[in-house]
Amino acid sequence: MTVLGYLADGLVFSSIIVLGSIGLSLVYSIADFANFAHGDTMTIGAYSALVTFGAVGGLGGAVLGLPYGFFVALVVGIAVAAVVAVGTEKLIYEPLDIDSIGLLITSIGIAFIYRSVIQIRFGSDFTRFDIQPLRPIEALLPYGIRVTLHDVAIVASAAVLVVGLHVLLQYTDLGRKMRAMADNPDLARISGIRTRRVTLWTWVIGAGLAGAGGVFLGLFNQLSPRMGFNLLLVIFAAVILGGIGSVYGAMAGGFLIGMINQLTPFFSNVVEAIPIWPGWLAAVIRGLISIEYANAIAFLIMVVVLLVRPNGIAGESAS
Amino acid sequence: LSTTDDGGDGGDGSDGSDGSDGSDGDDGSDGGDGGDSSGPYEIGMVDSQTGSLSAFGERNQRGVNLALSRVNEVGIGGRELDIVVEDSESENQGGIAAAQKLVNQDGVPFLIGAVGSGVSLAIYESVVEGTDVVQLSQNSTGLNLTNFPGLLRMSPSGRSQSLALSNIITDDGYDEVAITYVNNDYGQSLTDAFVNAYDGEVVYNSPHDQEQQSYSGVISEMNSSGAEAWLFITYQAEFATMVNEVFSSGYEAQFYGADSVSGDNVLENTPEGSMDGMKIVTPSAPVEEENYQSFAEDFEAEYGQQPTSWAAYAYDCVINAALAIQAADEFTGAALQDTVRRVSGPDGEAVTSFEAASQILADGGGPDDVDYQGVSGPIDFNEDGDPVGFLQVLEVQDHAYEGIDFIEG
Amino acid sequence: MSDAAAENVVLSVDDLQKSFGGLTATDHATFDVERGTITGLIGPNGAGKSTIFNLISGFYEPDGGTVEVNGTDVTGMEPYEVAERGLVRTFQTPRKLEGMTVREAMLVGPRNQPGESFVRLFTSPGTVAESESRNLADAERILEDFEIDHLAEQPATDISGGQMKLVELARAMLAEPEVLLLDEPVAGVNPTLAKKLKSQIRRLNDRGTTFLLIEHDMEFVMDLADPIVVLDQGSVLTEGTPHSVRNDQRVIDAYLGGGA
Amino acid sequence: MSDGMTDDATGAADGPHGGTDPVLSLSGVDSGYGEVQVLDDCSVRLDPGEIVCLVGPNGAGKSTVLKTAFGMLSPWTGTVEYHGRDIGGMAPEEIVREGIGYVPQTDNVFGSLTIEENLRMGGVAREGGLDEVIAELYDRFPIVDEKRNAKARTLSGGQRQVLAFARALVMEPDVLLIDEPSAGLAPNTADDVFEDVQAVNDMDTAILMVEQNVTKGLGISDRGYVLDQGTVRFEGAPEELLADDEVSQLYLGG
Amino acid sequence: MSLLDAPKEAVSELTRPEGWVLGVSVAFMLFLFVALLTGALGPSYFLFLVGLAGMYALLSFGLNAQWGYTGLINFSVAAFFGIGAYGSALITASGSPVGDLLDGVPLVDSVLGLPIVGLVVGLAVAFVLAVLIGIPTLRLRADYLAIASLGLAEVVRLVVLNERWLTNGSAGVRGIPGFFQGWPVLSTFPEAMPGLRLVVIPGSPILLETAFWQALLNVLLVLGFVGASYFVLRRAHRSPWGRVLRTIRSDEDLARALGKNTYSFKMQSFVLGSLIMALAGVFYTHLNLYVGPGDLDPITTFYAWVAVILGGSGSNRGALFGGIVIVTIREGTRFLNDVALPIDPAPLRLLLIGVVIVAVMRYRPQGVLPPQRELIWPSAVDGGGAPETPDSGVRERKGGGGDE
Ligand SMILES: Nc1ncnc2c1ncn2[C@@H]1O[C@H](COP(=O)(O)OP(=O)(O)OP(=O)(O)O)[C@@H](O)[C@H]1O
Ligand SMILES: Nc1ncnc2c1ncn2[C@@H]1O[C@H](COP(=O)(O)OP(=O)(O)OP(=O)(O)O)[C@@H](O)[C@H]1O
Ligand SMILES: [Mg+2]
Ligand SMILES: [Mg+2]
Repeated sequence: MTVLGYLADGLVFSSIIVLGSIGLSLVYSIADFANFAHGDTMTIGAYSALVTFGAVGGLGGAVLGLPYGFFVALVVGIAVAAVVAVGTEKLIYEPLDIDSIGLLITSIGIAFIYRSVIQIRFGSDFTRFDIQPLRPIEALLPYGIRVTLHDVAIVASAAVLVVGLHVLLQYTDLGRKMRAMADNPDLARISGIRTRRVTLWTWVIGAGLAGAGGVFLGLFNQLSPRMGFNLLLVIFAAVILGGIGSVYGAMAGGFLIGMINQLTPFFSNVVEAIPIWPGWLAAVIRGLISIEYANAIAFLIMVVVLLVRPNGIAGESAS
Repeated sequence: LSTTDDGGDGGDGSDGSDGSDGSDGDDGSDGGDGGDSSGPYEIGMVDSQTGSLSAFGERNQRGVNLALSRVNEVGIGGRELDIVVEDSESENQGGIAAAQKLVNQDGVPFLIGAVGSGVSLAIYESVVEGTDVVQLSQNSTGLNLTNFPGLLRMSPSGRSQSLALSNIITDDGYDEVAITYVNNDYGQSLTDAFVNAYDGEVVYNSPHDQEQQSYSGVISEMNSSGAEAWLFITYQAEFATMVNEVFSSGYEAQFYGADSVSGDNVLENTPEGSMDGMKIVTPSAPVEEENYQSFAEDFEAEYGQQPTSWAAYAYDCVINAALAIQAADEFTGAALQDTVRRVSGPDGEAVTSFEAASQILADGGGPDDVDYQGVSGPIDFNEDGDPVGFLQVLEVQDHAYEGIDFIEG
Repeated sequence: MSDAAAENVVLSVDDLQKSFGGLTATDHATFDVERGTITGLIGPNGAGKSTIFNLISGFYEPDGGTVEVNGTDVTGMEPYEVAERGLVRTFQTPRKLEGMTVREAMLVGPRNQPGESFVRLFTSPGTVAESESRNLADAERILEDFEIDHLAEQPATDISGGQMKLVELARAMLAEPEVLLLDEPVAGVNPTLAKKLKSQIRRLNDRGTTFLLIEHDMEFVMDLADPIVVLDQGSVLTEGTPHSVRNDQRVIDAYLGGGA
Repeated sequence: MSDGMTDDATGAADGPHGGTDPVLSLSGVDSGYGEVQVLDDCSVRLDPGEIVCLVGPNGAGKSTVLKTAFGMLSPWTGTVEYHGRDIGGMAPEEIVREGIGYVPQTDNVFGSLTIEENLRMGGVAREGGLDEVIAELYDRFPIVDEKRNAKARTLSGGQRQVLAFARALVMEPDVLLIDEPSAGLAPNTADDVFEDVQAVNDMDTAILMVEQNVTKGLGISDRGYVLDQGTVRFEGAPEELLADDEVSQLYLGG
Repeated sequence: MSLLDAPKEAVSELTRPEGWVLGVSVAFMLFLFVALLTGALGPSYFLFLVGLAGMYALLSFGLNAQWGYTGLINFSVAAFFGIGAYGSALITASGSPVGDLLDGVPLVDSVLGLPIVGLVVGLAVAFVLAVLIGIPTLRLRADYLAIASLGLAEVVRLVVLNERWLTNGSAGVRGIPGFFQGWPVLSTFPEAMPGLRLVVIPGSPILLETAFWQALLNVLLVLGFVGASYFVLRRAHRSPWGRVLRTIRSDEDLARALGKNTYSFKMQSFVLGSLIMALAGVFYTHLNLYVGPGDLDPITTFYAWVAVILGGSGSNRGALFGGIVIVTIREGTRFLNDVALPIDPAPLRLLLIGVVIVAVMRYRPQGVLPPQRELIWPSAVDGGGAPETPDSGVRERKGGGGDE
């Protein structure tokens, strides 16, 4: 496989991570806690889409190898994830009177609840959308790129969502209000910002993107009650790498982590190829840069990045 | 000395782990039989109801339920069989805690468990060993279990599978193979055994973690290894992901797999033709045999799908346990230790259903007068506690499993 | 500076520079603080006074120049190392200590407490208890002097803005440093109380503590400090007695304005 | 010491002053934080066009009065009225829309936002004309203008104070509550701020202000209150308060 | 304030939640006691649960010493736990690859297999690792440690899983002796004890056999660990040392300005916490006699966090209590099985755990036993330093008249 091939794989995977990490980062900065239920929010999106797709099926024609019905399901997945998150905020988080670490613990509880409900309803076995998988796009094969139209659809949809978010944040006051609120919630209220509304919008956007990420994850791989939870650690890494609370940082962090994750075989080829001296060091490095350690490598790279930029890629420099 | 307990509630905590010595010795002091002939016999099961192996737990559960209804239709000497199922969360800690509760709290003399080989061994070493509780693992195929004769299992050791696979691959004319295995005791021990047995060259051999979102790294490395035969020793979910990725990456290879890669859910969730020609070795009773057929029929009627071997193992565990209870003089670990092997051992009349076997016992037959033939194979535990492996070779044809060969372990 | 003078200089700031991005906050600032004085540091908002405090106390790394405490070069040292050499500062915006009572927040002040060594907690608990009782008594006394003893058991975050400033000042005094850098100690403090604080500062000064004092309250600063260093746009505009500074036209223009 | 004075205080608190209806009034308010009571039967009135100054020792409850008036705290008993309407317990973000502005004592700028963004945030509740107002404010406060695109966190203490003041003006409020506007300001800048306060007042904004710089604070005010331990101890014209020996000794540092 | 010193005052001094917790705890104890006597609760199983509770208490002690005291966010509880467990297991187990690796090395050979050596090695490895992680991260922002530790947990887990030559890989380590192996008397105590049969309620005898005595030994061991840790932590927490940590937690710059070497303090707190976590691991090894890579699953970290927060951050008693609550939640929910339910009990149990966590955060947000209001070296207060100040507050002051 060529470098381009690895990069293409990385891009597809990154798209999903990015969708997850933006939402996590938004909620992190506004609601001021690390939401451990975020992964399971993705799962909710995925399963809602599964049910919807089961109902509407291959409605009408198809784009990028995906029936229209899938896009309907995607929208429903986004909506349900958002609604569930807003409901949780209203019902659970808002009435709470605790600090951020308390909220974090609460969100662990919420995550358990989401997951168990899904498992009770759908069982624990994996499943997939009823969409015929595709073969790789012929035209790209000569470059060593092996992606399908579905992969293209994932990247394109993610790009649309991310650009949409960018526009929303840039050309409406919402983004600025969010930052103001993250900075100083009391002062935000004093200035006349209706903070509850901003919080709700944050949840809608964050959870909606997570829902979309979940649907794509289901399309990319498969659905299981633990799918989102299994991705959570990686998403956290992405968010912290990007600089906590920065939406654009989360995008960059998600992109990087997704890439690194998929590029490990390439790295291991590289270390195989380059001479390292002394021998024992070569053995250690080659031992470590192997696919068994793919996740560890992602974390190590993240730590190295943070050593250089202690506040994350997009974080502001420390005083 | 004889006491009556089992007063209906689950938590009596009186029987079970007799010490090696002590006042009550090994006579029937705390057995639930005798006086109380109405309450159910209570045995325990540690299953992966949540956690990474929960899908297997679910399959087990179907087999257990089916078996329970079979047993309780007939009854064990007029009493019912009840199974307390505890969740291992697919982890050692959870498994041990579950077993602790079953053995030391519920006082079950017979423990079915667990799914993962690591968890089964952990339970054996920390809870069961040194007591006379019978432990019968439903799904563990790890090779290590062979070294623990006190730990029985219904699924044959992976060694026979590995041997069979190596023979098949060699016979198919491949002298190079690429292997990927799930990074746990099961995957690792089967792979080790395969590598030992295989005469050709293993050009790629790498573990993968469970529940990853993508294995494209692994399969692209398998592809670049140049081997034309790819061997997968992993679980269904992981394997389905890999098949899809192979398909959508456009790679071509001859697939081989160990038992855990097969299942209806794999077929359902992979594209038509993506695995055609794949060969899988799975422990099983000959599918054409009448007892398997009736099991499969019932199973389909109940759950609307083909049974998996995990359901079959769990089914056999329950039946075997029920027969052991019926054949034993009393409901104690010591007594069950004695009968558990014999009711399905090679001596005696071969029968294929609980009803038939139970009839023999009811007619005054001893444990050696029955030879229960399971739906997963003839059972016949050897001195290491492993069953006689009967292996079926499946080939995927038109996106369905077809039995093409049958190997006796 | 001459050697004789150097003896008497406890803090010396020499050609200090610091900029943030394009903005020069400290521009070749040079001045000395002599032992036993209360030196005032005044200047317009944004002149760089707090920045100089941060540079001296090790919170910022200077782009150039040196800071000496008692003749030791402390440039680039960690804040705690500077503090270990006898220089303690307060912050302009009071620091809140969550999860502590006001009394506890005070007890953080004293330096080199034996009980701050983990090992000694177990090897010599007696010494720890002794010093702790002493510190407690000191803290209690100073809280009384500052008229906030009734707040001793109040959570340190639940007090008014002015009270926070008082706690901040009182705590720094408990540290009993050789040099105390105060950043606007009486901003937001009631004038009546401010008067009393003045005498507290004077008393400590009589007992040998040297002060470097930033303050916009002219009455306070002119009364207390001599000499006074005037900072403007990051560098020293002038230096002298309160009287001379007050009548310096440049100071009036840049800082005091017509009203003073 | 305080016992002798309470009598004066209550007398001053009730009854309208000169017949005009107050724009903002707290009557008989008890209030506090959690279980802790701070204000005790506290009554403060602000008439149209007035500047009123609250003075008193640290912890007297001055900031608490402002917070209660602005909905940051709900009155436990008593009423808060704005143009005769009860606004006690209304949320601050709604009170802003009613036409009251508030400059808190601490934490009064968004550190991670630029100056420009801080001002824009001050105007989220505005219907329009935001750009014009902001341009005007830049004119009026050159200190702020110079640093438009700097993060507010990097401002010096005094610069921050000015920004906070400007932020509250973006709404062009009818009533402005200011907590210690001159704290930490250089004498000349403080003078400027007091002038600005007066200028804002000249444009018909009534101002309720807390000050520790009593001479200057009372100097520009129409009336003053002396608060101690949550209760109004004295009320009167600034000259009266400054002249009263007792008041000046106990509270004004005289 | 200790219950032992002056029980009466201690009880009357309790705040309402404390009283509430005490009440519920006593009721719960009574319930367990009755259950034990009537034979409804198996004594060996009960002791096993006590052991588990002790283990979780140790984990939450450790985390509390990091997060609760100093505000260090450590997401690698499971890793330090695992290091303690593996360190001890690899030294003592009969089937340990380390035994083969060091085969023939003279001095080492003779100490291999001794649990006390395992204990020392487990702690030593944890110590080294904590220092190594601390050096680069503790100088930086708080979140930094969080992420580095998240990474560490993954790296440790993967190393244990993949480096078979050292750890046996996924097969895990077995053949681990009990902690008291080789000790006089204690090593053979469980076997030597007679099997007892107590009949309190006729028909439900209680059997005390080898398993019980073994479990009893384990409980004694964990009580020893917990007691020692509690003693150290309590003293440290109320000392000036602990006060500096709390200052760092709230405002590190302030601590630095006051001359505290915050880096060193953070390191001490991090190492101390990590050692206690490793101690939990050591105990776990000798409780379960088997360790595998699965024991490094991050879920342990989750539970430690939940225990600390439920108990109340910064509170030692809370951490202890939190450990017990975790076991009650995790293992107590197993008894759901005994009630017939229409749905699958396993996810239901997960659901219930989730609901309990949310409910506690809702109704006791500061944790069940938040730290005492004020933490000052006890004998200094008795020594007359601190005057008896009333419960402060503005109200008090009003009655008290003038301030001058
Ligand atoms: N961390 C920082 N980053 C960027 N600029 C800064 C930073 N700290 C201070 N400045 C700038 O440096 C200049 C001097 O600030 P400083 O806080 O030292 O002023 P000051 O003299 O203390 O004023 P004040 O009396 O108002 O407190 C100001 O213009 C300020 O904006
Ligand atoms: N968040 C809070 N929680 C509890 N009590 C508080 C809180 N903030 C202030 N207090 C208490 O309320 C009383 C009044 O505080 P307030 O801030 O109103 O005083 P102030 O008159 O503004 O004082 P200053 O001049 O120091 O700003 C003080 O005794 C203070 O200790
Ligand atoms: Mg300043
Ligand atoms: Mg105030």
